[in-house]
Amino acid sequence: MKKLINNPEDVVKEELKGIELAHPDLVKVFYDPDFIVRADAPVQGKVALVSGGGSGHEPMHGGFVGKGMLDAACPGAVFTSPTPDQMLEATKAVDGGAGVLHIVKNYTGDVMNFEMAADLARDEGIEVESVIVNDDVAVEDSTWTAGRRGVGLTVLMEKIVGAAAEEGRSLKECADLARKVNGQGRSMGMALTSCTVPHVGKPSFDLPEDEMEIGIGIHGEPGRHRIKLEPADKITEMLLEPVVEDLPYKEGDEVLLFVNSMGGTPLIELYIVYRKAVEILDAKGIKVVRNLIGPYITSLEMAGMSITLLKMDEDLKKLWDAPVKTAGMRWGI
Amino acid sequence: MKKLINNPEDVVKEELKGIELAHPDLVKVFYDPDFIVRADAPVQGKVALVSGGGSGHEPMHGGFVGKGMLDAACPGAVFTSPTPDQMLEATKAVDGGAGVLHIVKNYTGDVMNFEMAADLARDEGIEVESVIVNDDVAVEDSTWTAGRRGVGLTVLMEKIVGAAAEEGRSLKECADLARKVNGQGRSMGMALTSCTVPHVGKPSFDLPEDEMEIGIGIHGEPGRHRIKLEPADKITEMLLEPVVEDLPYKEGDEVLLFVNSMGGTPLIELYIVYRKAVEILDAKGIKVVRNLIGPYITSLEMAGMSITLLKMDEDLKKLWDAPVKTAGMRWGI
Amino acid sequence: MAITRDDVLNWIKSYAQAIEENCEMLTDLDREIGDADHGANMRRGFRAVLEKLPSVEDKDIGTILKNVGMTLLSKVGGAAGPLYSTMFTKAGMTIGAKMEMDLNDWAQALEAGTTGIAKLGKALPNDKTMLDALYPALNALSAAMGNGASVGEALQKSADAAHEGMLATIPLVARKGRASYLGERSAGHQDPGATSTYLLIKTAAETWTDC
Amino acid sequence: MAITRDDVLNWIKSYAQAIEENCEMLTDLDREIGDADHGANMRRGFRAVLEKLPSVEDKDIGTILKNVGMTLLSKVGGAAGPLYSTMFTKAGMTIGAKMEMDLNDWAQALEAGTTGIAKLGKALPNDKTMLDALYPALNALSAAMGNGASVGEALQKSADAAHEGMLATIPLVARKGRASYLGERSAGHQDPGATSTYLLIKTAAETWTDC
Ligand SMILES: Nc1ncnc2c1ncn2[C@@H]1O[C@H](COP(=O)(O)OP(=O)(O)O)[C@@H](O)[C@H]1O
Ligand SMILES: Nc1ncnc2c1ncn2[C@@H]1O[C@H](COP(=O)(O)OP(=O)(O)O)[C@@H](O)[C@H]1O
Ligand SMILES: [Mg+2]
Ligand SMILES: [Mg+2]
Ligand SMILES: [Mg+2]
Ligand SMILES: [Mg+2]
Repeated sequence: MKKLINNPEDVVKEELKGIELAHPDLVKVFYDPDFIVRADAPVQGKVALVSGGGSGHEPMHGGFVGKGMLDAACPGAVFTSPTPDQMLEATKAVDGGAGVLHIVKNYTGDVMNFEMAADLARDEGIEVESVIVNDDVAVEDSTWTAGRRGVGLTVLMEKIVGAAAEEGRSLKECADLARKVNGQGRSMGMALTSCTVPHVGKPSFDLPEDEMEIGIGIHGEPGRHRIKLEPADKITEMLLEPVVEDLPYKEGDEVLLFVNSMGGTPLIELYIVYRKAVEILDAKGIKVVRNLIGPYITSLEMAGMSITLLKMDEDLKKLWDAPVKTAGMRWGI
Repeated sequence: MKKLINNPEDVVKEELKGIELAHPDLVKVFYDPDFIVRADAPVQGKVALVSGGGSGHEPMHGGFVGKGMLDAACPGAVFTSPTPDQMLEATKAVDGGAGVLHIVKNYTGDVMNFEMAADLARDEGIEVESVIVNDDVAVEDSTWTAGRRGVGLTVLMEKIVGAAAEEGRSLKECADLARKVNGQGRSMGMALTSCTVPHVGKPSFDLPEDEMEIGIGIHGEPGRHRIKLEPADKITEMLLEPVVEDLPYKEGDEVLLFVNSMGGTPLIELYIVYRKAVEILDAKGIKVVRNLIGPYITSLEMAGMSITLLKMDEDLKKLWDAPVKTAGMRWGI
Repeated sequence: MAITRDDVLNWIKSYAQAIEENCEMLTDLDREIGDADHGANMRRGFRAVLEKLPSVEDKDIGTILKNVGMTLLSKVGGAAGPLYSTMFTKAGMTIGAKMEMDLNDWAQALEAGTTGIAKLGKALPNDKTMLDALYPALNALSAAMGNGASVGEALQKSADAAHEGMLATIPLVARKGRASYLGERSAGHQDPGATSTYLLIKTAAETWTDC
Repeated sequence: MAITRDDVLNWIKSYAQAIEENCEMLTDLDREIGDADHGANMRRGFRAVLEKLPSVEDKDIGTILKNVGMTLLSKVGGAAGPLYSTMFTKAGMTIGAKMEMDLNDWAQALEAGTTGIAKLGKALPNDKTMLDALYPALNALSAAMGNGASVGEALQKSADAAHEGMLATIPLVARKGRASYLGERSAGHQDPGATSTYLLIKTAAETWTDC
């Protein structure tokens, strides 16, 4: 295992310390239980957004705490959902009297832990709403299974709903908006290499030099199927087509196109993919009106990428463009 | 070779196409010769900044074109200096009558090609000044050799001098400022893995599972020496100490601390390194007043990182904080 | 014929040790069809439990088990955290303020824990989860008790059934938890949670064999 | 006894082919002590030269060589681009508007090219660069000419000397170019630029052997 770490058990604590030292203007970091809140929390009268999940997806979620995005993030161990006590304390720390929205990626662990935390917070008199993100079209959607994973769309939801909260929208409006975003967004991902969870010390899966995984999540899980390597254009097609067909996105639609690195794939490759994705969408009459390109929701050092589409309208465009000031995403301020 | 590319020969062209499609609000892209200029170029009366170098270091330099930073970037083939005709055309395209500053990393190829371009541009009546960046303390500084490489400091110089140009400083002032930045900045890097140049198809060097390279550049060159893996804290010390000693940075100094990913090292690890670097500097009485953490000057997908220190003063702090709007670095607008 | 508080404490400690010993194996199973953390999650949780125990070991069985549950809840995370937490909490609530329990108490506790897990996780039998070890263990336990088996025998039957249930997860296609994302590819792999649950039943049988 | 324009064109084409054939080898040498692009750089340059040639092949030797130089300048990049560009441009300027040249012209052209490279790159002998193949080639050429050798013989001596010079770069510690960053670690590896330069001299000798 080749990593810039010390003791694998200390990875998350040391990362948090780094974040605390690096961004005192943006965030405050708490330990035991671990959580990160924006520097000026609680913001009175504003709906507060809390998210969280396993570590290893940086900059998500800690890097998205700040004005215009999240009020708090709860980091779990690497690839492990955080615990209800973290979420409860974070919720209490950011509640500004207008209620708290939990943004939860649809994983069994995340959902159960956040549910418990919401119950506990409500028990303490805080108004809490929860929204589940489940945008991964690689997984079949069914009431008999755990359902679809929450992946790339999470980043877009946090930005957009963060802007809405900043604008003063109510808890219900924020939750409805988040559900609308979830309804209009779809993603799919692929891996060229596996990643290595620090305390495991070996790759989560073994992938021969000439093969790739299609339909992966963000936790180093193997994907839906394994196939021979293909050129970037073909891979882009293989991810984008199921995404487009799922909603479906249609001629005339305006979309945000998000090409995300799983961590180890450099920007130069993302632009090659982005180029092809726009070409494909163009041919379908789907118009890319906003974009995001880079490593925003990662799986440690995994090489690979995901593509997310979000159908846009005037409100979503305005909220997307609104100022945001976090370590991981910043514009307008 | 596992990469999201098509034909290795087309990597740079397809990347440029992606950048063109993604950022029409920020840049215009020209082909044959290839260069990128800011969307509103030439800016009349403003000193224009032109840089360039081999591709494979993204977001540098193309991602740094825009308001408050570069006016143009010339991308060469992967890890290969661009050619004088690119630089000449870029220089002509951005000259706003106040002269053009070439920011050149100290590599034989870059220096020679930029020198030729500067000569040709002067011949066409454009005022050109060149500044060489050579901040890499891993290489011995000597008039008998090619001298030190230009690495991480390039990013900081482009930001700071870009702000000065935006502010209306003259060509001479910008060039002097750039030389001052070069005088006050030092870097050193290391690699956990090699990278693979697309048209080569195999790693630039072979590195056993338990070894790392110390003192690498940004072109997949092997470093000054190869040693056994160490914990992140120890590696941070091994890079930071020679950097501090070289200038030297002294008690009471204020610095910008830049922890850079070589591409494949994820953010979670950079924060662990950042934390230790601050600890070391703290112990020496050197105060970190600004920072930059992330993949800004990369070597394709190489895992590894570099540390750059820049001694700050009020002017540099103000210029660093000034608004910048590029694909790779953005704040204040 | 009674399982004392000390027996319960010994069981928890011996399970904690089984987790230490099988940590890598559990993580490896989770590597195959999950995210390679089940062993590490359980170990983190039970290390914390061992640290917690001294402060509650003079309490009744119910209190001890509920404290184990609370500790797991705040230390494990993931799916296993709330699920195992529920198991211990519900079991503790069922047993209540007793200083010793009989096999019947244990059977009721186990049933309450299992039902708690099923409710929280919304999983059915054959979804390839820890329930696939728990249900058989429960059934075997009550069958053995009906047949008048000794405590040791009944617990052994229950452990054997958990073992079979664990192995029976191998061919299943997962419908719950992270393994469900793999679809058909999840078949052919043993469920990590069912494996850690088997260890739980097995250590109980081993620790209490002479009660 | 003359090297005609067609001979010069054939030399350029045969060098372009040598680059194609040795591209991987040159890149591999550059992998060891540089950035793994020398073969690719030279190939990109000489592919462009081959595309350019038809438009200038009815011109004089000087014009042809200068066009090669200009093409390399805008296609190669890196250190090799300006250096090889200078070599061809200076050689072309030295030979001038001739339709054929003799060995003396060639020797002067090669000297001008070499001097141009030395000036631009500021390298000295034994810095482990292409100069370490060029200087020996030049010296051997003029020595052979002084001894009254035939064109073929003189060119062969020059190629042999370039070959020796190339091999002699192996033990050197680089002081110029990218290999210099390696310090002592650069010793033990053959310089890629000296290798491509040897091929240049060698293809001249082979192509012009009967001139
Ligand atoms: N809905 C569920 N109901 C019951 N057990 C479940 C459910 N989902 C997952 N599990 C169990 O949890 C185990 C995985 O635990 P763990 O790896 O620690 O958590 P995570 O899946 O969050 O990484 C699975 O092997 C399975 O036995
Ligand atoms: N200053 C110099 N003078 C002469 N030749 C040089 C100099 N620097 C480098 N070279 C030659 O250039 C070769 C490298 O060319 P190439 O790999 O194409 O460019 P780069 O080093 O920019 O990647 C070296 O092997 C060496 O022979
Ligand atoms: Mg997990
Ligand atoms: Mg090069
Ligand atoms: Mg798991
Ligand atoms: Mg090279």
